[in-house]
Amino acid sequence: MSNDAELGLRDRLAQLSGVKLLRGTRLSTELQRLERQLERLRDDTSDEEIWRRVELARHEKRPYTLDYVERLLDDWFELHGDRGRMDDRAIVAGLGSLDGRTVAVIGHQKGRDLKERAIRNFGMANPEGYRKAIRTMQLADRHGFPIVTLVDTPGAHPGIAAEQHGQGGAIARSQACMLRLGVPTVAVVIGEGGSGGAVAIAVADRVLMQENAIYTVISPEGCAAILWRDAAKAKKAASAFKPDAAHCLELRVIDGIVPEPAGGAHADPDAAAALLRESLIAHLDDLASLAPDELRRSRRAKFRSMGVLAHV
Amino acid sequence: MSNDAELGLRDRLAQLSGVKLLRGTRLSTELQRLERQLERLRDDTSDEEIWRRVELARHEKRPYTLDYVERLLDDWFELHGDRGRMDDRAIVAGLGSLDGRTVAVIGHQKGRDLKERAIRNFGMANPEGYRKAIRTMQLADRHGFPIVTLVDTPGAHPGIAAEQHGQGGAIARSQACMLRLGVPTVAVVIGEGGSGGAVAIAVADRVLMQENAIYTVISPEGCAAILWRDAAKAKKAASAFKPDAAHCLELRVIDGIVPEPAGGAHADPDAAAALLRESLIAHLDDLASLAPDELRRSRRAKFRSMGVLAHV
Amino acid sequence: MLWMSTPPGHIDVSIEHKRADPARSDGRGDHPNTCPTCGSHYRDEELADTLRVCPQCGHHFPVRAPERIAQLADPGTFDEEDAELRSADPLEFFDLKPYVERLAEAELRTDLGDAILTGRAAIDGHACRIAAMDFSFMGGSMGSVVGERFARACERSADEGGVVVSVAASGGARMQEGILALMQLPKTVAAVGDLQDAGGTLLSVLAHPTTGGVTASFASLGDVILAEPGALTSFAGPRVVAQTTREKLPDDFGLAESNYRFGHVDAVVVRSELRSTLARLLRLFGGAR
Amino acid sequence: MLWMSTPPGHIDVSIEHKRADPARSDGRGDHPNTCPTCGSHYRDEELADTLRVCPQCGHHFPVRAPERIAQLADPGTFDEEDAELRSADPLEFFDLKPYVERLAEAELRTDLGDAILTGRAAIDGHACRIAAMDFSFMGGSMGSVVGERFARACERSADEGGVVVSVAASGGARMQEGILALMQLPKTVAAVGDLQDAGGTLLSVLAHPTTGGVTASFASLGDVILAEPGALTSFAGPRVVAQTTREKLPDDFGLAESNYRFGHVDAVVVRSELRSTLARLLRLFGGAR
Ligand SMILES: [Zn+2]
Ligand SMILES: [Zn+2]
Repeated sequence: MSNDAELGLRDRLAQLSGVKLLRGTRLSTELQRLERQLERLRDDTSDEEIWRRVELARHEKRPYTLDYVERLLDDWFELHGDRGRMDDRAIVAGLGSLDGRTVAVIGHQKGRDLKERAIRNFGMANPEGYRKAIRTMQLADRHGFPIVTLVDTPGAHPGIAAEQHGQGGAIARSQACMLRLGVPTVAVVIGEGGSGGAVAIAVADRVLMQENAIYTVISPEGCAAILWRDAAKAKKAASAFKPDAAHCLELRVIDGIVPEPAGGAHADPDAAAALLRESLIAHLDDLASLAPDELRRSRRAKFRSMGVLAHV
Repeated sequence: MSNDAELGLRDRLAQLSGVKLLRGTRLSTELQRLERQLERLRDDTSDEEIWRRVELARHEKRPYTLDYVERLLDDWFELHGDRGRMDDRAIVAGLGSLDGRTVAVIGHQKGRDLKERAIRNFGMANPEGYRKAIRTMQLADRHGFPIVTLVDTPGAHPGIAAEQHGQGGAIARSQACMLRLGVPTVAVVIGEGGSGGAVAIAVADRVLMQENAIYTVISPEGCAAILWRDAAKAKKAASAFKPDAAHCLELRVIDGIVPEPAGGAHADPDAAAALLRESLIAHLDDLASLAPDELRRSRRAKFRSMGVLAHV
Repeated sequence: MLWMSTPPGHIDVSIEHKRADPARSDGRGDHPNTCPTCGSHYRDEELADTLRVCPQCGHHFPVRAPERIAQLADPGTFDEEDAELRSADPLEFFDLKPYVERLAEAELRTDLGDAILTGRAAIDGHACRIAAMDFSFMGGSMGSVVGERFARACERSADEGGVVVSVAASGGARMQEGILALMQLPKTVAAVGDLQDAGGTLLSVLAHPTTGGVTASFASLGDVILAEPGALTSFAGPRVVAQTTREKLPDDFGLAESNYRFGHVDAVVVRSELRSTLARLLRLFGGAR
Repeated sequence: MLWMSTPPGHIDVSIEHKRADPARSDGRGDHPNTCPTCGSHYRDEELADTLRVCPQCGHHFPVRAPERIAQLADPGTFDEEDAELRSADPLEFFDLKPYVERLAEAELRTDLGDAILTGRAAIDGHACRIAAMDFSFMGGSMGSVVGERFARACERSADEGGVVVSVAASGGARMQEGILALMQLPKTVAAVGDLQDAGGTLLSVLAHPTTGGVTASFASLGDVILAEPGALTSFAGPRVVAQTTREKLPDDFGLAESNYRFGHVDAVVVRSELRSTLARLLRLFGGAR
């Protein structure tokens, strides 16, 4: 990994060590996690390792948004509809109680069997799904509810009606909405973080990835089809653009990695949910003291600074 | 007319007389107008008179929104679309320059000939039209542009898709939007102010009616069909619910009456536009000094107070 | 069918139920306690015991405002407010009979001062205000008193950052108050705005029927919108739409289930779960940190 | 056709033009100066004189960024900013050739540092900033430099409450920068947010083609959105949509005219009126009292 990224992580470790005693167990867990992450990053992720994560991220038994919702939240109430044209089932939105605090949860939802896959459109949302997300965020903002988003989509649905109803604009406005919120927001990529359809709900104060999640500008297959005119070269594409969590952390696109049980989240969904819960609560606690303006300002500044530049 | 309404008008006259010298010609014109209005109100409006106004309000040659736009505004730029599903041609929205200041104009638009009537759907908007209005108001609010709405509709379109796309919710949200704006707003009923479809864009700091406009909770025909099971009794219905400007002013539902040339606005559209212009500028000047919070507060208070109550 | 005809091209804000006769106030069956779906007949106490849901087929019968409050509020917690308000007759409106006479008759028949009942209450221990409409008072139409009572409920709750639970059942704006009835739309919208801007919450329940001006104002502005199964919840009524468009309407036109599918309603909640659902929402909306 | 195939169910953010060869950069005809609609052929000066619009049929040819600015800005007023920024290669990306090599080639071929040119200018006497994209630089793809130049243009304008005129022409996010390219979406959205919250204005012009990540970020957030006739302005490309849905696409799928009809574009403006339209909007957005 780059020296900068390592230095950055070391910085954060040092900071966390310094305040550990003030915050108790949660921060020490966070500390251990970052140490583990640093450990992993030191062994540069191999091509095989990256592809294994792509496969795990798409594993058909991987827990989906509602699998976490039922394990994490009390008093879940699902909100439906964009108040305009439909209820897009590829995105789930609702309110629930996490560790005693009301949060809004918004997440892509894939289907487990054929029928549900059709209903959920494979987790590929239409503009109406993003509009449901937007209205849920505005509701949460008005009431001071923190927002948790769970990202798991191959991408926004490429359909005729989707374009006619403004897919691009809906994705843009969902990001604009997130960048205007005055409540704490945490986004977690729990599976596939596919392109615009993913980032639409991932513009958060803290962006995390589960250990075996991927976050991509284009699917490996799509990339391979364009660059090598051969979708079968997806593995090669994946190693070229490095969609795994470690590399996303190195590029400072994400703020942390949520560990999974051995073998991946699907091997033990309860354990995966417990690890996710711990991480969410730590980050929400961390953000709880910040004023709305400060949240907004620093969230914008974070995304404003993304990218790597050279000069002539 | 009621003593209260007369007293109210006298109050306003007295106030205006007092400040006349400070504000010059515009206010003295306003003063003359109110005096004329008072004069008219003294002769109680007859049933025949009310029906004549219903007919004038719906006159097929009556100037429509775009007829005023072209006479009142420089640099007109029409905004199109709700950014969601369609551009509803029954509502026109845009920016223009009125007397040197940029304003947003939103108005229902009827068609003059058969073809345009179909395109404009007789001025009956779908939810997408109200969503176009909402986004235009938000745009104006962000930029500090005052908003002028011109109301001229038999009512919101009663269609299958209109209901499926949320007609009621769109009308409610358009009102909620208007009640949240921090910019001056003036609404003028220039023809038919038909029910929910009209009030959707008429929740303004100043609500005016042209002399021969009507403002109704239900069309006279609809009212007659329900009460007497005979739509032909529309004239009787109109005299029962009194949709004319004088009675709306008496009930304090509107803030003033915009005079029309002799014979009605259609007899001399240029003169009608000049009178409308004068009135708009006077009211916008009046409102220009108020801070956003004050505008919002007093606008809400005005509508909050509407209605007549008894007690036991 | 619920809706009166109006000439095509003219809009009916759907003032009053065709069968406003209270003995037929469900508008569907021959007798108020005969299920219009399956034909079963019940004694009144039987239906009261099942929250006025048909035990055979699940049909949801209309619920009067006092009974609705009894179904939802913790026993003994309801404390009515603004009971003294009555409609005036600013237009001296007269159709087949004078408006003041209609008002007096409705009050005698329903024992309500107008088509809405408002007050403090608790639901599963959570303090809130309830605003329940009553379709049997002039078709649940919204005039100055409905608007005022609803607005006051919002204002008082806004002062406390509290929750208003509204249960709508209305044919729309009250024609007999003319343009002032229309003005109850922005009036109630302003009240909801003040409530929500102060951090308060509107939980909106749509019962059969919620149409016209109520759909086009406060009922559509709930932070959460629930609807009862089979409830007609549209702006224009089916007959007006059919006559204007001359198209065959879908079977579920304007019904809660359709509005759920089209994204306007968060949940269609059977009456037996309405209280627990509201209780859950009251816990959630009280739970921001 | 413009779009590469991808397997159904997978999304292509439409990185690069199939025919990115600059000699065919319009992607429609055999020769860049042959009209793909009517077949007329022109000398380059002829097209430059008609703003690159076919005098025979009105087809709008692509316009390179420097020429676009020359068409819009008052002579001599354009003052480029952030010219020194270049893309780095954080992923050490390598497909058929290394990304750094592609960048160098593109710069040599186009004489541009990246796919966008930004700076101060005046249009009809009104000061503003222009951000014009160039499709001939790697398909107008958006990487860190496009995002950064655009964001800086917004920031500088925000300080003055000013106007940014953006002319988009892009295949989407730049694959070779991986996830950092995707992050240019929220980055530019944040910049537009700062601009608009400060009272500034984004006038967004969509030229052929504006797709993928640019459509899903700043280009869709204009206070006003204009599009050129016939411009493809979609999120997903037609071929991806056709392959995924296996449906026949409408003839005007994703085109400016279609997006106007569906409510996403305020006006489709012919190139000869683009400058005067922008001038009018600059007058209007400078005219609040
Ligand atoms: Zn039954
Ligand atoms: Zn040609």
